[in-house]
Amino acid sequence: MTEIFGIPLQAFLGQLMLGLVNGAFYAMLSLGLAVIFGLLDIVNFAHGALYMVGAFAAWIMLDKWGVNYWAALVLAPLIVGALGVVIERFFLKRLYGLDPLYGLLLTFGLSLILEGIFRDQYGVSGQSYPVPELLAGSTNLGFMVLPNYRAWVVFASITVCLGTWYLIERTRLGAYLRAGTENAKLVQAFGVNVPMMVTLTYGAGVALAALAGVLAAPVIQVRPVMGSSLIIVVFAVVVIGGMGSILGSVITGLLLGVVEGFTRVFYPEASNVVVFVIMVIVLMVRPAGLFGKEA
Amino acid sequence: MASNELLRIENLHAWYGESHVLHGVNMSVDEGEVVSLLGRNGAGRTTTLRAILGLTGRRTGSIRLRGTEAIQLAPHRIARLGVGYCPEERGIFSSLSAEENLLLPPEIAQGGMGVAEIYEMFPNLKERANSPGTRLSGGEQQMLAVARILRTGARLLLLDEISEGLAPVIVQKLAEMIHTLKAKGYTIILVEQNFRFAAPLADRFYVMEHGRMVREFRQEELAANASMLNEYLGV
Amino acid sequence: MSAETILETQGLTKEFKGFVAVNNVDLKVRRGDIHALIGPNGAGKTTFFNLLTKFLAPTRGNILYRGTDITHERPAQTARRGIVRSFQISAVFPHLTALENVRAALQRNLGTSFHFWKPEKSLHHLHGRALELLAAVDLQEFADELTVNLPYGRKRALELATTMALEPELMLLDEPTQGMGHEDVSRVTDLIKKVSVGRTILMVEHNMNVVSKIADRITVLQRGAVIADGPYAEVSRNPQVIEAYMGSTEAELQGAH
Amino acid sequence: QISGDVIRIGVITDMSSVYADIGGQGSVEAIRMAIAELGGAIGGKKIEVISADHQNKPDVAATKAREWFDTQGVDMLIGGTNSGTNLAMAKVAQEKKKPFISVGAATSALTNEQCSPYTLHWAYDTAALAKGTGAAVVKQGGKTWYFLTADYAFGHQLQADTTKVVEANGGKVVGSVKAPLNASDFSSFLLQAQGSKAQILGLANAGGDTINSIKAANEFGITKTMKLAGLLVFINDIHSLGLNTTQGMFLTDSWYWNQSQETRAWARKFFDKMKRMPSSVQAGDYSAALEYLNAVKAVNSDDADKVLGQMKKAKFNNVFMKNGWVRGDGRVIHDMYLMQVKSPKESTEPWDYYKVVQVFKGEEPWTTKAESKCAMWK
Amino acid sequence: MRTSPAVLVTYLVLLALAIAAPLVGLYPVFVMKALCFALFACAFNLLLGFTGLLSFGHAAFFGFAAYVTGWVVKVQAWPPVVGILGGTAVAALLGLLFGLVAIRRQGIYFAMITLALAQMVFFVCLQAPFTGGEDGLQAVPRGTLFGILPIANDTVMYYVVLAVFVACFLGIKRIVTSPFGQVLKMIRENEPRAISLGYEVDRYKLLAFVLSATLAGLAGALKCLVMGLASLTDVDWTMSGEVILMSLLGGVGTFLGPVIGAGLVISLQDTLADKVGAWVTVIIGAIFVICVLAFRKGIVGEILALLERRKTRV
Ligand SMILES: Nc1ncnc2c1ncn2[C@@H]1O[C@H](COP(=O)(O)OP(=O)(O)OP(=O)(O)O)[C@@H](O)[C@H]1O
Ligand SMILES: Nc1ncnc2c1ncn2[C@@H]1O[C@H](COP(=O)(O)OP(=O)(O)OP(=O)(O)O)[C@@H](O)[C@H]1O
Ligand SMILES: [Mg+2]
Ligand SMILES: [Mg+2]
Repeated sequence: MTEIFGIPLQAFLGQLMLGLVNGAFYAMLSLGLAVIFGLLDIVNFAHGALYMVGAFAAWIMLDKWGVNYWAALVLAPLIVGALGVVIERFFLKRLYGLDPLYGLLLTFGLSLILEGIFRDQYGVSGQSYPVPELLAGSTNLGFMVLPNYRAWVVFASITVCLGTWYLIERTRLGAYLRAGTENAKLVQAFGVNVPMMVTLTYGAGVALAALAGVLAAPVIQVRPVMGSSLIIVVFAVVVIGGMGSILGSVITGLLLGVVEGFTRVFYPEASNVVVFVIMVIVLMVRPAGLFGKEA
Repeated sequence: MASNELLRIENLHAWYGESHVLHGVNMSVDEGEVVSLLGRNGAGRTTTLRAILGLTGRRTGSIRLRGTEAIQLAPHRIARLGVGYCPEERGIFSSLSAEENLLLPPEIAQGGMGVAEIYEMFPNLKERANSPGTRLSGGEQQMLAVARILRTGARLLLLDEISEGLAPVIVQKLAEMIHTLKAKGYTIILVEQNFRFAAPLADRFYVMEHGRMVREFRQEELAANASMLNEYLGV
Repeated sequence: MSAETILETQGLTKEFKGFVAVNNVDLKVRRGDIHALIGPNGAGKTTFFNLLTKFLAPTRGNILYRGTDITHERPAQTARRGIVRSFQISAVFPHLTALENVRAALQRNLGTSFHFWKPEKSLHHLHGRALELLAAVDLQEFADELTVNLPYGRKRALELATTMALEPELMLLDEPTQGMGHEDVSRVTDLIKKVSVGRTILMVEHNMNVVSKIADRITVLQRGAVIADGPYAEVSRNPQVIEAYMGSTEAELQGAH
Repeated sequence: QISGDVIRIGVITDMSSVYADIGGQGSVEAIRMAIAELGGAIGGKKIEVISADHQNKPDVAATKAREWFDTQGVDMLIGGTNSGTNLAMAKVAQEKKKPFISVGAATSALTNEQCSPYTLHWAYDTAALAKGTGAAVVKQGGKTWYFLTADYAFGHQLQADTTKVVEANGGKVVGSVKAPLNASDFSSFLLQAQGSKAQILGLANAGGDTINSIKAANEFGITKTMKLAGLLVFINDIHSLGLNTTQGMFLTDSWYWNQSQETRAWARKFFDKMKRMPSSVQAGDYSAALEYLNAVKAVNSDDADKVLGQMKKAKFNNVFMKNGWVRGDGRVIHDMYLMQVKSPKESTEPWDYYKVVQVFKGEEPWTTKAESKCAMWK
Repeated sequence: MRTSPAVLVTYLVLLALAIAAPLVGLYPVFVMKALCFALFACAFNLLLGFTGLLSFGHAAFFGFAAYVTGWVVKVQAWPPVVGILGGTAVAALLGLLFGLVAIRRQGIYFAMITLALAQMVFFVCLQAPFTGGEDGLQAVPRGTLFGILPIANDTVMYYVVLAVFVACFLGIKRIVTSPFGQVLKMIRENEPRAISLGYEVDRYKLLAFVLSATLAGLAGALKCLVMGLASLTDVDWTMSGEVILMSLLGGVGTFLGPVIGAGLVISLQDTLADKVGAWVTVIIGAIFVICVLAFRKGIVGEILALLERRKTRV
């Protein structure tokens, strides 16, 4: 049988698919992070926690009120987005102009709070969220059996990423955002309500995280630590992609997902660390990241 | 007189961090007037403009726009009272194309110029429409900076050093433009190094020194004040 | 030209993503001069300084200091060669006392700066010299004042004292009178004149009074390029300079009536 | 002579994490049931139980144990789930010369390389699990194995022990992949397993990891090409997976609530309190506490050596085991059961999940003296 | 920098309390643990507080040193002193390594790189044969110090730890006030200016980083002997977060701050862990938020500021 890097072709393709699935999550999460960092200059440590909250929101809605997956796909991001607005208004607002490290520490604290609350409510062991009927079952791709739901995840997240990219690169609002990252004061001097825009951007950014959470719910166990175990990796993704670079973080996300997938084949134990190795190497060579603008 | 008074500034103080830059500025501008602020580098003219829009650090005193007290308002609220600002450093956005830069400022009132009209005024901008903002030549950037606030329908234009670093021919063009705008009834505050540029355009002149208005005179008093300008502008 | 040239730049150029901030500048600074660098805002003066002091790497061109090419040295090396700069926005250590600020500069030549086991006392013998320097800019009564609490003008003076502490051969002053009131301006002007003896000074200055008063030689930048170079009297009459920078002349005004 | 005039039992187990349902609060409750059976006191001396969460971190467990022995006057320590934490507690107990009964931990090292005169290993161990499930599956025709192993001491031990048994029975291990503890997604590991073309996928993991890997195996159609062998499966895992996904699976356990009148009766009492049926570990906790207290009563002292001496010559008869006894290596000897998961049809009531296919009597399932590396049992 | 009599008195009182602690029946192991973390926090604060570098990977030095010490003492059965020195030395080397990679980066990037490097160390500790993986190194014997001091005895061990801590505390104080410390202060206050005065700031930062790593390592080595084990918890990135919290809570850039902060956090975790379960995390998170929003100076910092205001008013 044909082999690539000494592994059978079909195994290779299989891992490629799975890598894409994980990459899809990285992409969506790092996208939100990048948007927030770009405009607010805040490294949003709470991102992972809010991703977790999104997943739980979906699970709770299903568990308590029987709200189905598709509704949750819309509602959860809205709820979390609203939460984000509150966070920005009450906490982050007070930190603008200060060393960005304070933003990092504050959001770190917030993530601890959120995680703690859910740990107390639901314990550490996971809650399982059923795959929606429409996407149940799986398709035999010949080289592997791909659960339909995972295919949907890749499709959905890539769509969202492209959508966001379009919004930011091709629309008027996007123009405000990009201009705002360069010179917020001047944009405000033109009559744009920049403070409001900033608040909503943060809301939107974390809504993306929540959306990723809902998408993830049926794939992995919904559990309080799901975010904190992911966030560090996503940070690495954003840094590698170049902080603030939208497209960069998306592409890097997908790439690293795949890289990680292959690492699982050659040296499974290392799959959790390969991202950081890459990060250090990249930063040694390109301090501003792969797609980042040199200062 | 006070009836068509558009802007009145009283005892305006402004700070950049620790340094106290404006020490009680008083001035007023009438509807349709072109007023020029003269003074040396560092006199505080730019700061005056920035203070009107609330872009400096701390500021105190009183700024009335058509009777509305603006000293407490956020910059975007002030802008929406009909103020357009062309900053000294031009403030062209590198991540936006020239056209995006032009279309960036939201319309804040009726009666702004149409894009076609603007392109007619500055043909070069039309040519460079799709290239990144900061790739434009200094002159083109300057035109862009002015042009983009003409779209918005703002009636009070704060223009800071718009002739700075531009080839004489373009300066000439800008002079014509200001004439046209004046004819259209715009109100303009002109901050200029280039006295030769400002002199024929302005109805009224203020001379600034160390964050204060030290002299005020009208176009027809220009000659009479020659020696004084000499002394203040150090030329 | 002459061996008297202490600093020379050859075709020095700095581009920021396509935007040319400093454009092919050939500059010669003569030893012992007070050399003024003027030009409209954004002309590239600060950038030029940043190139000389290695805070920015030039896109093209060389920097020669006393004949040796220092284009690719690290900032600190350049500083130790005796090229020291002041900043456009005042550069002091806000939460050190005035004395400690000056001492910070004196300490460098001591060579004990990596000795993390030595007590602070090992620096006290520098206080004498530090106080002298403070006295030179009449700040002695502020010696133990925290620098944040000093008025803007005093800070600039302190910065100057600190710069002098390094015994620089070439001082680069970026708008030393910026943000100062009248009296401060004249004080600092005299000060510069005072410290210029036995040194070379290259300074950016918008205030033409100051320039005309103390500058031996003037270079005018516009949009990154040199448009005039020479003694004040000559340059200030150069029509291009008037056009680009001074903006107006008596001639014009007389012409007006 | 009861130290501090109170008999204090400490239980350190997983209260919040992946094994919380298997041990957790249920264990504490089970111990309380034992205490209640002795009327809450012995010779007028009160019996107490205190509990702590080790979060599956050995350092937390060790620190807590040390503190309890030093400051709380704990007379006996019961170790809940998770091998690492139990090995750590065993060390501390040995240093402090206090009895330590490991109920929930799987690693056979507790009575093997790391055996100690103060450690009793109560419910089950990897060796027994391996002999049970491993042998049975090979006999069923599952000759070629691939292991999905939890990447820590317990997982490695379980894989090693099972490999021995498989090979001893003429089977063959074609490969294995180590997955990090609490991995969120097993799919790529499973793909590798599938690539191996082995007949049997041996799950050398526990709790949440087992659940997730079985789920993913179904999702990716692995179960169509391979048969799963859960090497450590608790009834709670079956409960949360449902019979549809698990029916027909073989597993080995030390106890099952639905075996006899007696077990059912006790289980119902437990159910009334915890709203779920007891796991074998929880039943084990009950019996461990009970037998310890009986010993205390017998020697009328809570002195470690006296009580342990008594326990080592006693015969245990309780709801958890019949004719149980302590072997020289600290291994508590009792029957083990090979069970098969019922199909939804076969199941007559909630929690009715197993049918017992084979009983391993007395010493049969456990490590033999020949195999043992326990110094004090030579 | 001169210590005022008031401060001096505070130090003496605290020292007296520390010496008396075991006699008044405080559980020595707990206090030792607290002291180890206090030292860890002080080491971290030397970097954040007195150099202005936020490292998000300090757990690596703390935890890895613990492993090395454990391995030397338990597996190699060498004397405890060798273990402690070994652990500390390795931490120093690790610090040099981290520093060389990270030091040129600023702010967020610096934090992220240190974090990434620390994750690699975590990976090594998880996989390397000598660390015992998930179980960590257990039952590390204390043995006898210099072959005479029976540190297996908690009380003896306690005074040894206390002595080491006090020595390091004074050491850090010295470092900060030394000529080197002066340069660090300049860098923190105005880095471009320090450069223009001719200081190779990167080298100073590097030395500061190595010193900090070394002391963090010493703290880890001690903790390993005190608790008798080295485990993954000590190399986990959340540990890096905790040490930040300790410094932040007590007061970044103050000497006593990290000590107070460490004491509070440790006792908080110790007392609350069993009572409120997961709420510990919530509470700690809340403290983080409050510190950042309400008092960035931290407890000690705020007190000092208060006294300062008093002085100026009088
Ligand atoms: N961001 C700033 N921080 C501190 N001081 C500033 C800042 N911007 C300007 N200043 C100071 O405020 C004073 C007034 O500056 P301003 O820009 O208003 O001068 P100006 O009259 O516009 O002259 P020009 O525009 O020709 O430089 C100057 O002394 C300048 O140094
Ligand atoms: N980091 C940078 N990136 C992009 N452009 C820059 C950068 N720094 C400076 N510039 C541009 O380079 C030009 C020269 O800047 P510089 O600060 O040297 O002017 P200057 O002569 O010092 O002006 P001023 O008199 O106001 O100080 C300006 O147009 C400025 O916008
Ligand atoms: Mg100006
Ligand atoms: Mg400048």
